[in-house]
Amino acid sequence: MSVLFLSLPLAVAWVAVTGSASPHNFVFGLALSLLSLAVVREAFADRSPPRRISPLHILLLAGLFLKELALSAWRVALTVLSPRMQLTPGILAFPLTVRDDFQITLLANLITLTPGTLSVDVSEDRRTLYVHALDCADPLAVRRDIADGFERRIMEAFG
Amino acid sequence: MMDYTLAIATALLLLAGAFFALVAAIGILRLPDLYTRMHAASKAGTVGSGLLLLAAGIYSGELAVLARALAGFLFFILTAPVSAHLLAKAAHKTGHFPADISVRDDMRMR
Amino acid sequence: MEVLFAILVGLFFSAAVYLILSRFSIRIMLGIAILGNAVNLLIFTAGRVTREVPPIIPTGADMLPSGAANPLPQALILTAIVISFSFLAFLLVLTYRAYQELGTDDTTRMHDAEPEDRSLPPLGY
Amino acid sequence: MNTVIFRTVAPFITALMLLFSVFILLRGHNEPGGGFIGGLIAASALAIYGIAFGVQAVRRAMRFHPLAIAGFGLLLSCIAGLVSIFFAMPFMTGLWIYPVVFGVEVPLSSVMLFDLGVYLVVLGAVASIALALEEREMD
Amino acid sequence: MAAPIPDLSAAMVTTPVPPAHWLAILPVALCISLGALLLMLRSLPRLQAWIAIAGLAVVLFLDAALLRQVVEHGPLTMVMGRWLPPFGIAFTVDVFSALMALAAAVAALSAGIYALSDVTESGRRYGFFPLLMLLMAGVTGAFLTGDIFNLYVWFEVLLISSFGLLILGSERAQIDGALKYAVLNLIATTLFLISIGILYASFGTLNMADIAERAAGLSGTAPLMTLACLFLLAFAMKAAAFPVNFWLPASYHTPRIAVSALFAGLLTKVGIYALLRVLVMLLPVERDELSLLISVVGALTIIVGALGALAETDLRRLLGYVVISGIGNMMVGAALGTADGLSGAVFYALHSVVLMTALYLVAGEAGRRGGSFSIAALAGLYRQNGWFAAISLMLLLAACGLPPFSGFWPKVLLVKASLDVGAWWLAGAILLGGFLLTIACGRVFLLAYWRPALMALPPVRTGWTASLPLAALTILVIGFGILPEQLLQLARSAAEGLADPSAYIFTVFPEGTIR
Amino acid sequence: MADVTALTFLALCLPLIGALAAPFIIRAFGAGGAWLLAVAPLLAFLHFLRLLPQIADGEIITDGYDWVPVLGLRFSWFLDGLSLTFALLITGIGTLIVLYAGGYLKGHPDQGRFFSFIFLFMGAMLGVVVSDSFLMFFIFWELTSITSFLLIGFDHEREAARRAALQALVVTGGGGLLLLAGLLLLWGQTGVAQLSELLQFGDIVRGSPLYFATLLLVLAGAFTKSAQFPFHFWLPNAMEAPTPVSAYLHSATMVKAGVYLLMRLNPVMGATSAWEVLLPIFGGLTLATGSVLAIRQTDLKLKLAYTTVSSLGLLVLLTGFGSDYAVEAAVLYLVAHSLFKGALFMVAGIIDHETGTRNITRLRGLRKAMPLTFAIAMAAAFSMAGLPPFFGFLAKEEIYTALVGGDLYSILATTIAVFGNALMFAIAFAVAMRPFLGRPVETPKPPHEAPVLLWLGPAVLALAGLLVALFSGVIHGAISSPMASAVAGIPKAVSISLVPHVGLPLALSLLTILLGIAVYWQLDRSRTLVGYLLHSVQGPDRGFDHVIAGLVRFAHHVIAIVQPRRLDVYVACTFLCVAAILFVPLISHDELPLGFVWPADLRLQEAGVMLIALFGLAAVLIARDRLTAIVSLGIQGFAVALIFLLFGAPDLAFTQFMVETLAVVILALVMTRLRLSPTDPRHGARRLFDIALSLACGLGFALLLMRSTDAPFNTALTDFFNAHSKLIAHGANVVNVIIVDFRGTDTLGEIAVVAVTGLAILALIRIRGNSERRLATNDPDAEEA
Amino acid sequence: MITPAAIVSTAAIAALGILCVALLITVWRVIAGPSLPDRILALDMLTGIAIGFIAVVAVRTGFSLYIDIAIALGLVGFLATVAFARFVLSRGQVGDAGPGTQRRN
Ligand code: NA
Ligand code: NA
Repeated sequence: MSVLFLSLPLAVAWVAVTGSASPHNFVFGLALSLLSLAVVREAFADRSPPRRISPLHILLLAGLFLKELALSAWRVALTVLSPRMQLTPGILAFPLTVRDDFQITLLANLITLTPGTLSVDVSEDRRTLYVHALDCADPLAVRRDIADGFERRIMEAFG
Repeated sequence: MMDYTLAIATALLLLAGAFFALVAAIGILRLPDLYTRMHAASKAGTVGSGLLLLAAGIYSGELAVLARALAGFLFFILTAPVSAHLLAKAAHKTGHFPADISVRDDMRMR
Repeated sequence: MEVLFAILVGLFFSAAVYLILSRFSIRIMLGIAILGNAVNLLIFTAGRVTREVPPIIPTGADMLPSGAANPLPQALILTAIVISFSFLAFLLVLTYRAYQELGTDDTTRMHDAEPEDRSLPPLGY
Repeated sequence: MNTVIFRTVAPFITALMLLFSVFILLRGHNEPGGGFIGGLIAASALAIYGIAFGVQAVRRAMRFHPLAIAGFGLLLSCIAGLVSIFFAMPFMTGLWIYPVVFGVEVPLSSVMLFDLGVYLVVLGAVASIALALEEREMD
Repeated sequence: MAAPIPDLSAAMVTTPVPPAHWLAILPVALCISLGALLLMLRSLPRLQAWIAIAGLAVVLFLDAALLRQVVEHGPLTMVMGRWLPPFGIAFTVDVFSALMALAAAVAALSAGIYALSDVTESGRRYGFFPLLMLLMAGVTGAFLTGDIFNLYVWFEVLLISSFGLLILGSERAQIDGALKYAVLNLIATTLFLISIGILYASFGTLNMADIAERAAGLSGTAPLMTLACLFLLAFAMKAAAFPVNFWLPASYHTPRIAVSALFAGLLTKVGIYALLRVLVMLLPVERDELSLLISVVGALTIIVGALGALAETDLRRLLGYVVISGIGNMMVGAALGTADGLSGAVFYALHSVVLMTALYLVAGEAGRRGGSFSIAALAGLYRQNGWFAAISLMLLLAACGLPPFSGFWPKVLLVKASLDVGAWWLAGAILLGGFLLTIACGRVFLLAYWRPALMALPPVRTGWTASLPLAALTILVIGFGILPEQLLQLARSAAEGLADPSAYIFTVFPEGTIR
Repeated sequence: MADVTALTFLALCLPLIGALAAPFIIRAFGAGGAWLLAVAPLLAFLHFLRLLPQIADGEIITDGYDWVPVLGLRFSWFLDGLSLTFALLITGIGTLIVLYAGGYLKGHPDQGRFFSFIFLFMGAMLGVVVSDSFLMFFIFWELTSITSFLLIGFDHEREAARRAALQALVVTGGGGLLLLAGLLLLWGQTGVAQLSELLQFGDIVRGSPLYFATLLLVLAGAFTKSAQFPFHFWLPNAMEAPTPVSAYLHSATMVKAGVYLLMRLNPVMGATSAWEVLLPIFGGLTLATGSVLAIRQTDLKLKLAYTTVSSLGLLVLLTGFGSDYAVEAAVLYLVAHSLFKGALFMVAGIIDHETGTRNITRLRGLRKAMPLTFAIAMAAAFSMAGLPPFFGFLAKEEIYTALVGGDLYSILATTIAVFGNALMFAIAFAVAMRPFLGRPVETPKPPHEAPVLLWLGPAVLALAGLLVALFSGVIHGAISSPMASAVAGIPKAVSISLVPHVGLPLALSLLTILLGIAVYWQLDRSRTLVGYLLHSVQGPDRGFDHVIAGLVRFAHHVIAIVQPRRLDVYVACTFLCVAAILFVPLISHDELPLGFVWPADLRLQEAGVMLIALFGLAAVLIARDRLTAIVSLGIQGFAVALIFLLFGAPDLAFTQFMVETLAVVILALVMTRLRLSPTDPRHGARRLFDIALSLACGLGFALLLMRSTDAPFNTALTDFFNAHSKLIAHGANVVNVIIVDFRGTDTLGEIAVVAVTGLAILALIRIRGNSERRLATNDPDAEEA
Repeated sequence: MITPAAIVSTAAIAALGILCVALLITVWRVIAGPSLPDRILALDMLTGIAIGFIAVVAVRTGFSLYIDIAIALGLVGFLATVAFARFVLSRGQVGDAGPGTQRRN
């Protein structure tokens, strides 16, 4: 089921990449998408699609992400280019609220791309995310930022 | 006029992209340990090459090319954190712990 | 420009030869990888070097504009790259298996095909 | 590499890369790409899948033995060269046909068949190598 | 798209291809196709074997038909994809190519049949027969192609296939031998490729007929002498000439006997083929200048090979040195460059393909019967089976170049050619090599065959998979020894084709073709 | 009358037919099959006998068939007095030997095989003497070596037999190779490849600057085959063969092949000072050596063998002596020797066969038990001793007639001849009388008379020795004179008869007899004396062992040096060759680059990328541990890709990126499993050497590339591809069109390489050493099967 | 008057220059290490900068086809880093020596 669900965006990507929006090309792209998804079908077999998908919140999430990404690149630039780098790095444990694999992954990746934080690992029981932070002087603040930021938005977008 | 807009946008993107790539490189050079260097690579690096791709996409003036450039950008965003995570995890697991200036390491207490 | 390329090619060859002269099969493999690149650059230079214009016929044109790079050496190199990649892959796995079976990557300590204590053949009749 | 993050992302990446490999294969004749690079990308896709889910998963995904795929590709390429025997033309002569599918003229040629063979050979062989190397790990 | 109507005749051969010309490519195409098919049928080892044997038989037939065609109608060219030469790849076959291809098919078929019982189940499952077919594709392609880069490609096909065959079994000695073999051979093919690069830089073309035509005009402007030296070194390595023969004694004795037999028959000969083709046909002026160097190398190779045969205890390694000694003889022929010298080299190559394949099969049987490959341990083979001993003795004598076996004629030609140009020392080296080999082979027969075994060896049945190829090859060795006329004529016409490639060039560029 | 050509061919083939049939006939009839087998040589003998009148009339028969026309080679025969005599001896004695062998090897499990070898030998020997073309002659010459190898080693379970066989093969085969060179030189000098034609070219051959070299080569062949000093040692050892072989090969036929060759070439190469010095010297030395050594022996066969050596020496001496009568003497002695020596060997064989020993000191008084054998022996011994009325007497008279002269040379030769003949006289009776006279002693087997198969042969030969002497006129007309004419190259008429001419020769004969009797009288003491004198002399026979063992040791050392079993040495040698092959012609043929122009318009990014490439190389080179080197490998690969990118090769860059990355991936996958020691340094001199060598190679390639790109470039191919790839081949990417269309065949080969790589790697990983254990759990092929 | 093409061209040259510097710096990190993961990270970074480099060349030459090369490089570069990470994981402890290798999966 989720294979079919995923093949549509792939077919759209095909159309975009090949640069021909003819129906033939779309059908062809769809067929190819199904084929390539068929190869990895096993990985989706035990996975149900998210219960709720909220396009609006996805857009909001994307917007937040782009903003954070730009900001983080800039912050890195500032840090790196400053003559004396003031760093208090460290790895901290972040207790996860999200449970779904997809959500965990999304969260972890978003954290990596945002300022000052980098996902290192998820615990075996999937309850803790280990995050490396450039500024670990106040771990609580970092945890709060993540929980109130991306984690909440993700739960809104993919309930 | 459109030409100039496009050209200036491209030029800016090029310079910004190159700048961020350089920043990432400098970060890799200057930052004290693997984990801090990863910050530079995964953020500035991704943004840098993303912007350069975008510049190429815009400059071509073809929608398909732009689409491809965006697809490429998206792809980096999809993969960069994963590879950073895998490398960091592997390094940590094999005893490459953060440098001494680090203030804490919750993973080590597991 | 060919002169510069020739120097570069020479340096590639030197590096490759130096590595291949090593006793250790892994370094030899690295040398062989570099050797492949050296040869590719050599063929590339052999077809003479031009800048940046790829041998791709632009939409609307029927023939390649002048000033485009020479496509033939590129085609030859493509074949050579693929072949040298294949060989490198095989050699790497061979090195690994040699290490596994013979317990070393030091080729001077590999005496299975050519045993060290070679005795004289019988001298009688 | 039994991490949640990688395992979740890997199938997406694999599917995307496979799609991209077909794209590269098909346009090789006019722009950089072609069977060899397409095959390499496809094999890379499978390698990522394999690192995430293990060798057996890739074998199931491929259905056929990778070397059988490579053999099929080689056969295909050879046949693409040999069909010209029926037209009294030498080996490897490019033959083009333009069938109309649903109103669209689709250029097909023995050359494309040849390139498809290249794609399959590279895919099969490289996948076989990667799988063989991975497999030893569980020995 | 309003493209201008292209002028096809300016780009392509527009006349239909005569069916006979397909013979130039069919052996190669068939080998590849069957190799590919066998790759797909890897899990059916029995069926595989039979397809491979039948395929090789067909290839043998095709090669024979090709030889006949070439002998009757002169060299032929098939331009791949119809593209006008020198733009497309041309397969150009003259008597030399066709002869070598045919001899290769004989060796491959023999080794293939022997492999039916020699190669183990796992060896088959992991690709003996597909590797055999692809090795043959490489060998045949190398012999038949008329394009020098394409020659390189076929070299690589046969090289990688030989790697596969060499390690089949994964024994320690095999892996050690394969490592040395692979590294040194890779250096050799790389040198070949470098030579092609330099050749391309100078000539701008890759078609051998084209190169042959242009070579005279380029001396003086292009570094042809260095180029010729590079080619010489590359092919000398491939052919295992002294002092770059290391890989052969390091590896030939390690794989299954069927594989050793195949290698002994084919691999070094491809090097010799290329040496003759490139140095004699393409760069004759440079070859002439290099003839002293090649002579010295040839003479040393003969002697070192013969000494190696004397020094070795392992029968298979001993035979490896016999191969090397033979290579020296062929090099001498190439160095002389006269009609007798070249035809001697060609004849020797053909003889060596058949003989060395047979001798390795003999070694295999000897090892199977006597339980060892060491002449220190082997004994009693004569008492055990007279026929096998007779065949062995004849083949050993043939290796020494004694009459009435096939090795005699090339030796006569080469000694005569050497004496004709006053190179008495070359003649001396050839004769001395033959003398030392006689001692070595005589000792083998004494120790392994005549010497009584400590305990009488139990009778061992020789299956048809061993006796059929052995008998056939021995008949060839005797046949060409007693009735050499046909083969001598062919060798001579091959030599003439090399020395004067006008017919070769003409098939590629018949008059009126746009250049 | 049947076609003579065909019949002669058949006669030459009869031995071969016999060889093929022998095992079957012996299996069917046992030893009695010898009667049937003897028909083959007998028919050939009769055929040659029928040609005798023609030849006696001075005719020469040359005929044959085309064989190897491309070399101007015919399967052709050349029958004159010389070759016909030999042919008759070979087939005639051959017939008798076959019968003898039938009795001698009765019940031997390999008797059939033995007959095959004997027949093969007979065919080869017949071929030697009738061949007209050089190569055919040589082929048969070597065949006699090979068959004698088989025959000497017939009793292969004894080491001595194996050693003797190898010795014969090595000595005669090696000499044969030199002979081949000699024959090819003759061919080259005269342009003719037939002996019959060569006879016309005597002056050219003798006048050639290569005459002396040719002579030495020919003599090498002849002397080894005919056991001349110092190659004489193999012949006595050849007595390891069964007695029929000794009688046939090593007295009557094969050992005379060398003499035959000298006689055959006498008209062409003879009558020069070299010829007339070398032959008598070696012949004389051989005669003396053989005679002395014969005294020393106790074994009947060995005694005879050494006298054979002497006789061969005498023959060579005569052939080279150059006087008028010498040729005639040689001819007569050759025939006589074949008859008496064959007979005596067979007698020795009979004694051995019937008593179980050949030791002369353990044999006495056999005359009662073996009267017939005694008679035969005495008849043969008379001939050997040169006593009338046997043929040997005629020969000896002629010898002395030939040698006698006033000069020092003749006196020396005569002295040696007398000395040798006297010793042979003594030995003849030592063999023929000693065992039979006196009181019988215990022998391993109780003696009794031999069966007919055994005595028939020697009886016929001994009788022949008498008959030909009695009817010497007929024989001279039919055989001696034609043969002597052939040897001399001019017509000769032999006339000597049993009626002695009083003169110096007769006196010498008497002297010989007296001396011979004296030696016979003191036989045991002479033996002791010779043994004492030669006690510490290292003969060439011992030397043979040293030579072979030394050769093997030497070869072993050489191979240890040239094949040092170390890959790094192999590689270093290879690259030394590379450096040499680059620099020598570059300098000697002035192929260095014409000039050096630094590119003026080098751009920043281009320089930068090249710099990165160099950094990448440096990174790999300086990496202290292999792991770092592996990881650094990617840098230069990427840099090369970027270079391709900047210089208009996107396809290359694309492929290079992919391949480089995948290579690194495979490296990583592989290295995951290796536990490498952390460092692997290169030290000191080795490091300097490696650096110098690698720099030299790099510089060489750079210079070569500069030079080859100096010249203007032929763009014909490139122009063609650029013009046609879109219009005709329907592709805009010219590189790809070349790959899949213009040069698609390359790509076909290339993907074959890729496919094979997959297979080879799979085999490499899956198959495990000797046990061939495969993965039990996760081998997917287990399911497929 | 500066043409649009000149603007882009200048910017592209500048970008190429900067990228070259970035590449060199990254190369330095590959060489200097000190640890294996450091080198791998630098290699990954090298791929990233190469992607940017390709994009700039695409702009300079006007051949958009280069973008696909960049994309493909991104895809395969990811594979390389994953493989290396795996290598680190199974290969061993700090210092790359000793038997301390936890064989995972
Ligand atoms: Na490469
Ligand atoms: Na390709």
